[in-house]
Amino acid sequence: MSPTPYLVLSVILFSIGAAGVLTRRNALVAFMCVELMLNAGNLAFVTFARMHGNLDGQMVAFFVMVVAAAEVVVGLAIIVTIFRTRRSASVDDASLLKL
Amino acid sequence: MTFPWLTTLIALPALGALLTALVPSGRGTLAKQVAIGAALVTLVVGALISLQYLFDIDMGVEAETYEWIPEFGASWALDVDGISLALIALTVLATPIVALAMWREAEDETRDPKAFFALLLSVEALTLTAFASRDLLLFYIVFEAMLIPLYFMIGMYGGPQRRYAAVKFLLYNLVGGLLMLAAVIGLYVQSVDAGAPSFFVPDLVALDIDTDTQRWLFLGFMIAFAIKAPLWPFHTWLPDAAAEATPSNAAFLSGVVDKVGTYGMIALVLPLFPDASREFAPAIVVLAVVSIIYGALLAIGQTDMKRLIGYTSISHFGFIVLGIFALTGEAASGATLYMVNHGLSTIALFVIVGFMIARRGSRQVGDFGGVQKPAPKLAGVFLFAGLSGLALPPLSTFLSEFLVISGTFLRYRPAAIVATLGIVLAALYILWLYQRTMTGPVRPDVEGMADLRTREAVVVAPLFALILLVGFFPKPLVDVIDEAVEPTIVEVDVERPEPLAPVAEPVEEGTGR
Amino acid sequence: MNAPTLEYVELAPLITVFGAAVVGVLIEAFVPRRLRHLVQVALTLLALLAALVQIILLAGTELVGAVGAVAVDGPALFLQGTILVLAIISVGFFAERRLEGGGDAFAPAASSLPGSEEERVLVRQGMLQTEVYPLALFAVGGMMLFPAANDLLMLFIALEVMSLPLYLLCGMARRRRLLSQEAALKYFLLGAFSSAIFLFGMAFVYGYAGTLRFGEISEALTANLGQDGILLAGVGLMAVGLLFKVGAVPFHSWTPDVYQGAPTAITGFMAACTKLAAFGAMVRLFYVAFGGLRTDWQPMLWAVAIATMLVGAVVALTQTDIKRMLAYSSIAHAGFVLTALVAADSSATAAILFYLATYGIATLGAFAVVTLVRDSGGEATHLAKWAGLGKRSPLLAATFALFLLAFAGIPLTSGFVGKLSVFTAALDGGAAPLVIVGVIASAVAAFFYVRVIVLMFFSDPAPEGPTVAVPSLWTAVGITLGAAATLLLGVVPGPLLDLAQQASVFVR
Amino acid sequence: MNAYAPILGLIAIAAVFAIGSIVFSSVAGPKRFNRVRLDSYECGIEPTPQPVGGGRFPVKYYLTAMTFIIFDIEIIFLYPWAVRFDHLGVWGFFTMLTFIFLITVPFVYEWRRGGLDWD
Amino acid sequence: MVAENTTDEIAGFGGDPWWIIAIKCLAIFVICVVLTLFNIVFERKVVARMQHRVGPNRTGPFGALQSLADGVKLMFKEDIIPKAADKVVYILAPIIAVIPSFLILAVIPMGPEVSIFGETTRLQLTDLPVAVLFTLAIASVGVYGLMLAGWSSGSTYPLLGGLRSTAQVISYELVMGLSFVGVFLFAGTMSTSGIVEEQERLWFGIILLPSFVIYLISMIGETNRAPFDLPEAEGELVAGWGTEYSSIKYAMFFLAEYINMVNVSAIATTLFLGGWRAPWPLSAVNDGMFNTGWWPLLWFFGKVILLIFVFVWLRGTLPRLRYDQFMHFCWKRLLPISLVWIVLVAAMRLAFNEGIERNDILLYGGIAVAVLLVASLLIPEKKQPEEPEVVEQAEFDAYASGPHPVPPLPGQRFTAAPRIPATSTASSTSDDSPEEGSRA
Repeated sequence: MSPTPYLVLSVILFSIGAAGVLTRRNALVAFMCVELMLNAGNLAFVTFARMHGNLDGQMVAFFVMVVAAAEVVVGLAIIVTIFRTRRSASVDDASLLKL
Repeated sequence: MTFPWLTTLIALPALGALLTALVPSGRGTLAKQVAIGAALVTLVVGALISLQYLFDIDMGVEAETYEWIPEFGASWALDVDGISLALIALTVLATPIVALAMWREAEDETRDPKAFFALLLSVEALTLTAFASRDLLLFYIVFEAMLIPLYFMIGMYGGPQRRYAAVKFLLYNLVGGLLMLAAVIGLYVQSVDAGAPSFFVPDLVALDIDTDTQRWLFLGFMIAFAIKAPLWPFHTWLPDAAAEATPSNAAFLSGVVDKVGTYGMIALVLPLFPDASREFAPAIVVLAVVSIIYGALLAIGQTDMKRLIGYTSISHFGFIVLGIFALTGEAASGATLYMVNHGLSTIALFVIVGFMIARRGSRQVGDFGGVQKPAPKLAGVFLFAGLSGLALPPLSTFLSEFLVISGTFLRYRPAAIVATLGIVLAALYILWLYQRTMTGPVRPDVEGMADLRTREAVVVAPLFALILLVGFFPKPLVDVIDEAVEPTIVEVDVERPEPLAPVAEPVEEGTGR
Repeated sequence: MNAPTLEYVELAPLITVFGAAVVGVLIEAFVPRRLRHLVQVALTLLALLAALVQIILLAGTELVGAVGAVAVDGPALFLQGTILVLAIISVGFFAERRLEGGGDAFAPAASSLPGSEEERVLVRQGMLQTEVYPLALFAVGGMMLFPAANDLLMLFIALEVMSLPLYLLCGMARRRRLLSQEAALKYFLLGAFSSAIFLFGMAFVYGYAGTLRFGEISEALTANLGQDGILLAGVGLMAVGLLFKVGAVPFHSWTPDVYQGAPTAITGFMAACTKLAAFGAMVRLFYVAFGGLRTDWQPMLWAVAIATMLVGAVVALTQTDIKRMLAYSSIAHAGFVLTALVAADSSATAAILFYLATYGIATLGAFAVVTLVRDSGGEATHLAKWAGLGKRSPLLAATFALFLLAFAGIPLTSGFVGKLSVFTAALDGGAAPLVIVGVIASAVAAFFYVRVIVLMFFSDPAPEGPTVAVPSLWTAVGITLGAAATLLLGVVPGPLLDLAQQASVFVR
Repeated sequence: MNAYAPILGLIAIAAVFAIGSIVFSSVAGPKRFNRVRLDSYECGIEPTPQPVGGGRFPVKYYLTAMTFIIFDIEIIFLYPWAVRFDHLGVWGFFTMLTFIFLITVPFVYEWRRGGLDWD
Repeated sequence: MVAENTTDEIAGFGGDPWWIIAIKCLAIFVICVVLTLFNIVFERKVVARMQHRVGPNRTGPFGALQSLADGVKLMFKEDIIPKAADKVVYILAPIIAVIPSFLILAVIPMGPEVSIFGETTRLQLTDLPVAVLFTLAIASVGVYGLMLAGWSSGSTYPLLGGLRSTAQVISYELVMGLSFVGVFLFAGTMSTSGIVEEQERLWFGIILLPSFVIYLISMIGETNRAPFDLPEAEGELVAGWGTEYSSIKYAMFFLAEYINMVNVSAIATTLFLGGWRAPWPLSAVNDGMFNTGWWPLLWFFGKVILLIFVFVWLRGTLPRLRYDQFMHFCWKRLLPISLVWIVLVAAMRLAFNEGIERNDILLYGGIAVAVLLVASLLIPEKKQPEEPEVVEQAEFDAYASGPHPVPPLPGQRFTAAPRIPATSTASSTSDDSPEEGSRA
């Protein structure tokens, strides 16, 4: 099995995620794009694990899932709080802090 | 182990500063007394140390080295040679005088005067450390650290523009200091590469540094020192600082502290970077000459007395630098002597001007006139100080100026000639200043001006005594200085030009040292 | 299968801190609200102290534990110890209750709406936010793990364990909640973004080396040197993640916002400890794992270091908020540390360790001072309000000036020795241009530090200016310690330098 | 043949069925639209339609989602552990016990602090 | 560690020729549809019987074709897309809901190897090493259908319904997932055929009874069925997420729901009830004759329909839960119980593996249970609210608002001696106002 397609897919996912974070103004969407990036990383890890024939990469994928979950929890907490306070989840509305 | 004279010398003012700071606020007079007491004790110790070198009386003063930061090979290394002795003597002498002179200066302020005196003493301690230090890192640290108390002294006590002056002073010196830091590190890295990490100056002098590196390091050090001992075009902070600081503070700043810059040139730059010094010497001589003329010309044009004296200092520093980079024994000795003498005369000038300003409440030349009528003694001491500033023989400054110019003449004849022009200009600005303020019809504002008071007389007397003493009897001092300067000049490895012989061509590439 | 073994003794400091954090969560659940604050503070301090003692006892240990995932060696222990010391002081700042009239710097319930009835009730009852302490403990644990992580996975986990609590802590300010929450949001989004990038880089490095352990990666590098771009891409992406954490340009944009918005006690903690941990991890990663790739990553870090120093120093000039100014100053300082990192010289590690320790303590002190200058709206962070502080409260102003001077690298402060050692390492490693840039940046930076001093001492106080609150023992002791350390390490840096030097050898 | 291939076939059949039905229905069904019919359904007199994707809903749902994620992760770890339980021995058991304990701690916290209360 | 088995294939699968696979696919599709049609009628009939009604009896024999007729009718109904809806998602939602529901049966073994047109094959479309995980994953995809339906309708009730169904399904999915752990512990595999294999001796539903019960409860929650049908609680939410749907799209959701019922029943059968194996006395008949050939299909579908009957039975018997009780039940009861049960099962299994005597286990287990029981006595039955609400108990003046007394609101205390209305107008609102003022 050639790993290349998987890697290419993972890079594409990563790029979509990165582009999303940089362009989307909704905090939730940006955050989901980050999750997409993490999962792209997972895919890459699993592919490489397969390539190298060891399980390290798979293991990392597991841990990354945990981390992603923790990140979701923390992120949602923050986003919901700010959403409740200012009734908007747009990153642009969060503009009290400017250079 | 013998008594650590040098450490004591430094510790005393530091301790004094601490004590002064600890005096409860509101007890201003007590604080001043403590400060002056500390300064006087330091003076006594300094005098005892001087005895050994000037008159060969063994006091047991010797080099001290204590481990400090072994990781860097830095140590608390102190030693005294002729050059540093002269400057240490100047410092310990100047401090009580200045302290006495500023007795009332910090008074009008809303602030507690004790801080002013504590800062003065801390600057004294740092300056003494700089002069006595044989460790480059130690030197650098005090070189930079003394900026902070001075900064506060200028910024907190002084004229209306003091904030601007203080910041300008600090930033100029800080930038210089940081460049020097880079060079210090560079030098240190050279020693690391040589396998013996050390900041000990003799170790560093012994290093074999290639000329290219020397050039860079030289520039780093030189710019810092040129800012400190204001050399055109790095001088612009000085007139501001001199004008805005209190008169005695200005006296201390330009009379004593700035000597660290010229001291660094002669005691560090020349021995550390002989090749680069040789290479850059002509350029620096040019700058020095420009400083002399430029400072003098601008002094003539000033209407603010303190600013005027500030510009005269730039001119005088030009002489000192000229003497150092003429790279002849006479010139270097002259320059060293000049440092002391310039200190004495500048302090005298600033202090006396300070007296006048205190009486009249204005720094403007135009606000004075005919002072010699109501206050003849004041006018007298002013004239005396002024004459010492323009190097009238037999006052002390004459000798040093003569040595510098004659020493320079051996190597850079045009520079010497132009520098001589500086003397003429000096006569012009001093005498004109005297004429404008002291002579002529008595202005109504100065009619009731008080004459020299006792405290003021006590301040001025030792200065004048020394100016006369050194003028008439310079031998011990000159001997000591010569002894120290000689190896330095040899270090630079310039063939000593024959007296009055044609200018020698720069010597072929040296073998290193 | 064989059960893996854990070196419990060597890992004890970590276990202590994490264990205490878990207990802290349970305390939140079971201890009555009135007692919680007391219990939490006591537990946190005890745990941190215990961990510190364990670290001290472990000094000199060199081993790779936890099946190769955690290194217990000089740099790790040094940084862990430093982080613990800083954290202990920080916890003191967290517990400060005199400034807000019985409250601390945190909203009594982070989730409550500002100005809501719920919040008013809590405030009236004098309720305190106690979740801060377990969160801080988790963050400290992550910070301790970060520089000790010896494989990629642990590195990533530690990064997250360190960051996640910090994101939350940022959003808990009692005053100016919106600002605080926005800071948390920004920090979180950018932080998560960077860790995703970091992860992807990790994947590539793993793909190249086929292993997660630093030591084996290093071997793989030497075995098939110069093979392909996948490795370089991986290293680059990982560097981005780490550079983000240390706030290096061009990944610095979060720093000022977060520093400004977060509760100041948290800002201090974050500024000091995160930087320590992140640089520690970076040094280990780049020296131990990617040491063989030096020639490839050095140019990149050169550029970053130069940009960081210059941008940090120059942009700080334009700031009018004291916290933002300190933020940019921290960026510039990251640049200084990077100069040594780039040098990759034998003395670099020691220099970085020393620099981080001194910078950390000064930063903590500076931010603590910021918490004390208050007006009716809470902390008065606008620079204009600091005018004449030297007249109003000379001691405080002098202390702050001392910290600023330390940042500026003026001799006789710890900052000078730090800068000296860092620049020495850089020059030694042949990075002379970096040192020149560093010096220029220092000069620029000095300007804005001096500006604050001018403002404090030479300006007349505004008639309605802020007052200087009298802190309780917590803050007073913290600031005093910071100032004393800053001064002491400037005058006698020998022992700490010696320690740093002894601790500068990585176990592989 | 790959074990997943048959599933693809099934997906295809289901998709054809689902899409086909919808298309067929849209063709076959009557189309007598009017404004009222296209309005949102609501009990009130004036319909107040929610903006699509907008509207604010109780925080509890977020909280549930967060808790779910945490436990879902726990399950992810439990499954491989359970499958290989016999091979992991005592060490595996106690490791998982620790893990479950650590997951339980925040759960207890959430419980005690009212995070699980729907009011 | 090196992967021991890097292939995805399980022995006996993946070798079928394409036409067998096609037949199986079609068969599963047909089973799904037919079972749905059957179940609807079955449900209506059974519920009717329980309520002493007759149920549908017009269309076809005994009303058996009623649901088919309904389906065809829905097909020809007007297809309304509300103008507030997000069109694309609105149309996509039923498709997303329905497709996954067809997939789960793909990994369910319905019988042993049989011979179809000379080809020996298993009565299972395919099997995966992670087949159970696959079912969970597919089931969660189905949730999106409901959630998106609620979200895209652009109306309040559907949104609430969608949210509820999401919250509910994920909550119960959690418990469901935990109930599987015990099975895996014993089976040592996640492949469905492997699990059925492991139950040859004893059904997991018996040795893991708590797991089975938990699964049964959660499977009802998972499928949004009564008494857990809160997302479409007609009393509160009209029709929940389906309010805005009509015509065949509505039918799709309906279809998905009923197929899901079959799915979860099939999973229960496979994991806990021995799969296609005959129940005990029958399995012993004639050397396992009933466990070979096509017989197992009978047992399998028998068990499935039995479970469907349970669904219907519950619906006919139990009232709907309140939403908070329902969530509490999941999070505060089922979840902790599941966790404890998992630990217990694992401990027991470990003890067996380590060769500890059964008596010892019982002894120490008994002691542990006893200790726990005693400890549980020490826990106060009902905790007081941890932070007493500081609603200052306002003294209530019944006559405050006028000459007529009004009852107290929550938090107000009725004063014993009512004041004379005419004279006490000054202290009208509340008595704590001075204190309020002093605090402010």
